[in-house]
Amino acid sequence: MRWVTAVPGRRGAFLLGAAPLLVLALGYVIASAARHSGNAADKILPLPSAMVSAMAGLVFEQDRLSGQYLFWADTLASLGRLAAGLGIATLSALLVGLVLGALPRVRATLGPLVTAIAVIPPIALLPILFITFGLGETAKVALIVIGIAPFMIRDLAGHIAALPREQVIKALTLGANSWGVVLRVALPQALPRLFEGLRLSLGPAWVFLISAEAIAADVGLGYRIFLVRRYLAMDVIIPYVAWIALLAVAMDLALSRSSRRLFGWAHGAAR
Amino acid sequence: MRWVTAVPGRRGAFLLGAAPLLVLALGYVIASAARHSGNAADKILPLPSAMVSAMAGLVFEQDRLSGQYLFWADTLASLGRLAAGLGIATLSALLVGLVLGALPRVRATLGPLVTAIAVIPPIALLPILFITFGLGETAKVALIVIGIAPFMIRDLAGHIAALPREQVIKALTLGANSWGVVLRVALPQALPRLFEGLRLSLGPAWVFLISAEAIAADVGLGYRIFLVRRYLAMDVIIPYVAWIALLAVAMDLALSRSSRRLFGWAHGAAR
Amino acid sequence: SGGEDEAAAPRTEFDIGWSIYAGWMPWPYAEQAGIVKKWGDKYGITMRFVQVNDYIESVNQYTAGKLDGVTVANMDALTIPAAGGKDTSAIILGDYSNGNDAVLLKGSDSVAGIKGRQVYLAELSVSHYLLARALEKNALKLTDVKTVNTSDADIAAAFGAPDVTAAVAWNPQVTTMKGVPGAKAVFTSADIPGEILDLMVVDTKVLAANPNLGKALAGIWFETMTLMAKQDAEGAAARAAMAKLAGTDAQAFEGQLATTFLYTDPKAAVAAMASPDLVTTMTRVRDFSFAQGLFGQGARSADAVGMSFPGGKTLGDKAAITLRFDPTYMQLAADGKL
Amino acid sequence: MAFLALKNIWVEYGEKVVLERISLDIDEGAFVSIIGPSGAGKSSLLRVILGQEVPTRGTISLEGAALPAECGPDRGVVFQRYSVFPHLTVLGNVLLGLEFAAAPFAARLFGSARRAAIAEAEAMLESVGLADAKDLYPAQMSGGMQQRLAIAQALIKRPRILLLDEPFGALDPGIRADMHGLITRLWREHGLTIIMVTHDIKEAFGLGTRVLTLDKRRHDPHAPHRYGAGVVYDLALTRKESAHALPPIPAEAAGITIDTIGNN
Amino acid sequence: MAFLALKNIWVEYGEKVVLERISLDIDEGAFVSIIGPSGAGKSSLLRVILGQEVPTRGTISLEGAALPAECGPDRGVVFQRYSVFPHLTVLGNVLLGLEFAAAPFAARLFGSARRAAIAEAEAMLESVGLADAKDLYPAQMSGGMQQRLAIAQALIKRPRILLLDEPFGALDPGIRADMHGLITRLWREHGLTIIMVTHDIKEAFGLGTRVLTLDKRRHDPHAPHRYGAGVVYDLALTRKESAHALPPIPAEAAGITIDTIGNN
Ligand SMILES: Nc1ncnc2c1ncn2[C@@H]1O[C@H](COP(=O)(O)OP(=O)(O)OP(=O)(O)O)[C@@H](O)[C@H]1O
Ligand SMILES: Nc1ncnc2c1ncn2[C@@H]1O[C@H](COP(=O)(O)OP(=O)(O)OP(=O)(O)O)[C@@H](O)[C@H]1O
Ligand SMILES: [Mg+2]
Ligand SMILES: [Mg+2]
Repeated sequence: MRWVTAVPGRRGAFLLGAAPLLVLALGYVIASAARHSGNAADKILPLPSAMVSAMAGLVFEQDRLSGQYLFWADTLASLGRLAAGLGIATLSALLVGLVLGALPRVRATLGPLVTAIAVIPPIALLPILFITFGLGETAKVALIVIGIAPFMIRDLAGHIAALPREQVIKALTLGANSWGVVLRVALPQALPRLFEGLRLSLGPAWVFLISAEAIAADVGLGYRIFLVRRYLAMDVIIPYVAWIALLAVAMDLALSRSSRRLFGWAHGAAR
Repeated sequence: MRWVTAVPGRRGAFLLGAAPLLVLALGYVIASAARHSGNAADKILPLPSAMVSAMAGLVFEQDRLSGQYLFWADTLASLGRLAAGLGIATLSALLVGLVLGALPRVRATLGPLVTAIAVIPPIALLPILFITFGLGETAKVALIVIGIAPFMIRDLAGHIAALPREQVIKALTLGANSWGVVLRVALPQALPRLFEGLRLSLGPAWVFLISAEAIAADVGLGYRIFLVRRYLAMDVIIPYVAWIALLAVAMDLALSRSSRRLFGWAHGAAR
Repeated sequence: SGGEDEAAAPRTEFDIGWSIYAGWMPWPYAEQAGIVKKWGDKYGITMRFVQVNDYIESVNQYTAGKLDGVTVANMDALTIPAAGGKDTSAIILGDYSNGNDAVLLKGSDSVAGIKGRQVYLAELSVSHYLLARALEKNALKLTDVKTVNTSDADIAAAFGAPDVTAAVAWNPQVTTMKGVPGAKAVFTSADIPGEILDLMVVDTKVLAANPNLGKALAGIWFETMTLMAKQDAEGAAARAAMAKLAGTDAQAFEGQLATTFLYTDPKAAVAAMASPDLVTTMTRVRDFSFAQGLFGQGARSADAVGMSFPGGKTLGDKAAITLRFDPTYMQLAADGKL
Repeated sequence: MAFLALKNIWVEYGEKVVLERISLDIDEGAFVSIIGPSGAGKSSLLRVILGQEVPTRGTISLEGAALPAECGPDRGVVFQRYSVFPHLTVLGNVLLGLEFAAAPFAARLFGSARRAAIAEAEAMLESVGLADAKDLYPAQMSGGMQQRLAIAQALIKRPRILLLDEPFGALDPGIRADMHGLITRLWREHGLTIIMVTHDIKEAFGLGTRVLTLDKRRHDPHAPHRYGAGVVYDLALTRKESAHALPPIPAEAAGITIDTIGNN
Repeated sequence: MAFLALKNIWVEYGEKVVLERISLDIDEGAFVSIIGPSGAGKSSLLRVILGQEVPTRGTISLEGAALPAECGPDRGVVFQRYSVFPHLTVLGNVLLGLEFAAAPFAARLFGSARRAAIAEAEAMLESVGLADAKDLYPAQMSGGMQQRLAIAQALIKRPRILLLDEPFGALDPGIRADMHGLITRLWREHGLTIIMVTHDIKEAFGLGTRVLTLDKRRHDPHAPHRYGAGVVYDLALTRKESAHALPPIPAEAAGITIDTIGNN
């Protein structure tokens, strides 16, 4: 079969996809061993054994002071913030992106504003952000929302604006008013793209979550990473990062599966 | 005219788009004046006059130590890094995204890896980046590339993979091999999307640039912002952020104009 | 965002910011161990200790009025809130850095070797001050080196990179950085004892309206000091808990404490604050800060910011005193009147 | 006063003149067939009447009042590249028009109103031969099935003016004859005004009460874009009693278009 | 041994059986017309022969060897929803096939090779009546013009097997007759094997050397998806001397499809 048409089966795809990840892991182990043969106390690329022992305490042992399993407490806290941030961002992307995409006048009015907000690096305005939202959970969620919502809005608006003009015309001849077009034509076709935009935003969302937790927090995956960074404790940081990657890839997969299930029409059936 | 079909003219669009930005500026001035009537020495929301005088020194006066006009030196340094980062990211997005999108087998192999890289927050792995790229210009450019390239790759690959299958079939019947399909069918249709992806990446690119300059730098817009943050000099930070926004919006506009000019066919002619 | 009226009014709830540093770990420990609650109950107030990972951000938030008090070094108290017009009272002198801050070089064991190098440090912070003092003491000038601004959270990792050969930092990072092959601390705060002070500062207006806050903080601090100074199992347990809060182990934390001169005795702390040495130190600090432009664009001289010291001494603009070294509450502790 | 009146309509795309000096009066209840060579501007004319495009020059009026340049339920359409909503099933596509009409705010029907609408939609699907396919999405249907769906979608609204752009192009003769019957019946029963573009001359004469031929009146081989098409023949036919009994094609009419081969 | 042999082909989409038990032997140089009701599976059959889809069951062989389930330049196609490359001009679309053939690596031609290819492409555009439109992009063309472009694109390659799915559906009678002439000429000159789906019975009999009718052999009204379509009529015609002189349509053939109205 040709390269452009050969689609590997389920098992083949799994094996192919796993290969580079395994190669990467192997490469790490070799690099780490090499560094350790030079300097046995190297902290930058810890050996897998060191990571296991460092993580064991966080995963399986209750913290004496707080009585929590730190790793799980961190995970829960971060996931909670992430869910809130992604939820709000998605909702606002849907609302704003939809009208922006479907109504040219609104696009003309708010488009430049959204672009400006999208390109302003929120981390440059952290002081204002924390002053506005306080040092609590709100600020962390707000940073995620401000970080990813403008992107999601623009992506969705672009998709809606690119829908064939014939569809709008057709809906109008079927008796729709502008609201009807938004509700029954633009909205349903926006949803699969929203899932796509959400998938693309997962990476930035984690970046902003980690940044927010680095500034002010007392629990969370990002907090722990920044806490132990002072000691260059890569034996904790690398497993934490791998865990983040695993969580994110799982979310990505879940999103892509749900989209296929919910919006089969958008994923070109067997044809 | 109906909301879904009424397209404002050029001048109308300009006026509509400027309105919310002006409202925002006005809102700021009012909030600032209110804070200053309470505390004349307020640093959080400086008055426009304070910003002007703070910036005058940076823009028009040579720095005593370095003999540079700091504002312009910062701008040049940052734009240089940004250009390098965006350039490399765009190129790699084109190369990798193209084969990923066009060749299902490659997609199966590298897709999971790219997803994993896309969701790993690079700022969590700074120590490894430091030993790989040092702390000089390379590291800053690398952070931008690592930050945005995976997103651009995924976006482009998704777009290419969604091209009608009939086009690939048609090209094959016209005698193309897989390489020909990539070169003559996928590539030209990838370019407008690449411009789109680049536009969407401008925001994240600035975020990573600012982060990189916050980590270790001696010149640059992000450097200055993080330096003066130490004494909450919002009278410098706010103009700097506004300047960043202006530069980014100008880039966005330039990209969208060039795309329309270069790829007229992709922007639906008058129909 | 406590406006002026709110700041001046009596209240019962207060937010105090802290960040990770050897000399400040007693505060979160006291909260965890119930000492904060105990003193709060005694004076009928509630104090929340808010951790801010990023030190500068904690001071910014205090300046912006989001926090009523914050842990801060003397120089930053002067250049951030005080220079920003926020009337601030330093009510607890916790310690001075006695080796916690250091200039580190790779492949050289004297300050002279720093000449011409790129020095990575958090610019305009106490590290910058330490560097200036180290150069001064070795007949060098700031222009003999090139400084590269590096965030305090990243500096340990940055020093691991081969192309970084000179850095200035504070603990706990310094301990980590000394472990880098070939690295040596060529100058530390132990060479300039008493110049880098770690304080608890609060908003003067809030304090005036709520003197109980000052009393409670002094009570908490010295009770915790007494506990952690004990050379028995109880003291060791307290120190181990602080180590854990700082994200490190007991042994490393003890090492950091060894380079921290803690004022465990309130009388000694009061004496240090009243000593003329403090005026000398602060004069040096403000001259350095002014020379670096830390008082902002508007400042015309080093006198732009006013400071007051125990016994009515002042420095700078008497009409605009915004940093007050106020030993009242430490004195109450010394007198056992809390 | 004519029902629908076009006055001196010009359509240009940039330099290129597509239609020039089109003036037409169309009576209420007319069935106008439009024929003409490929690329003459038939679809462009329909788009202008539909309100999708604004003519470069000229005015259109409906019952004496200027026709608003926007689409509404008074004008229904079947596009040449029959497009239906990809996110709705066959039934959903046909229901949509009923839902917009009955529920301007929710754009959805519930309970008995919904059941009634479904019954109506299913009857319509039955008559276009898609009863068995009502749960399919457009991507799962053949070309002809999608075209029939587009017809059903437009017909269920019974618009006053119905614009059809080669509506039966992808249908086999059997189903096509069925469609002819359906459209003639609705046209009669509801007094619709229909404007239909077709390439089938038999169909044009069989269904229409009037046949228009669009073509270039002048042609400059060195500047083919300088002249647009106009109405070159305008034939009124006597109203037929039965649309099924097709009359023989007038020889000259068939000739008209054959003359214009390669004229574009 | 037949040139192209289909053995017991089945095509199913999930539960739905579309084609069942299709066995066919097609001779080299044949011109096979396929007719049948909308939705019968004509396009599906073409897709299977093209190699775009793999049949659920059955095998296809070309000159005795199993036909690889992948598309190549031996088989050309004009899709029902005529699609051309939106990013290429008319000329670029037609040139593409020549460029792929002559420059496997660069997929572009330069210098005199390019000039020769352009001349060839322009001649082909001339014969489909698009000479004036060679610099337009597909989005700027009418439906019929796009269809002619798709035909030109496929014909310039002169593939051994040419699959046409309602290739003339959007063309007016004049241009359509021109196209008939063009395709017949190329078929004769290059000995192509052509399989064409059409709804125009006159066209099917006029052009083809063999006419196939696809339809369901059995129909269960309660489970319409259980039975697929098969070849119900397979008529070999005597080779005609001139494709332009169309023979009268056999009455029974016209009847075949009319019988199947609403059969889907
Ligand atoms: N992805 C799919 N899922 C389910 N059914 C499908 C799918 N694709 C095609 N079909 C069905 O296959 C049948 C045959 O479709 P095909 O396009 O081959 O018909 P056709 O004979 O070409 O019809 P037409 O003359 O209308 O073009 C149709 O009934 C259609 O509903
Ligand atoms: N955006 C555009 N730019 C330039 N020319 C255009 C554009 N849109 C349409 N045209 C031209 O307008 C002319 C008329 O197009 P139209 O679609 O109305 O033709 P038609 O009569 O419907 O033809 P067909 O029978 O092939 O559908 C064509 O020659 C086409 O090239
Ligand atoms: Mg048309
Ligand atoms: Mg078909």
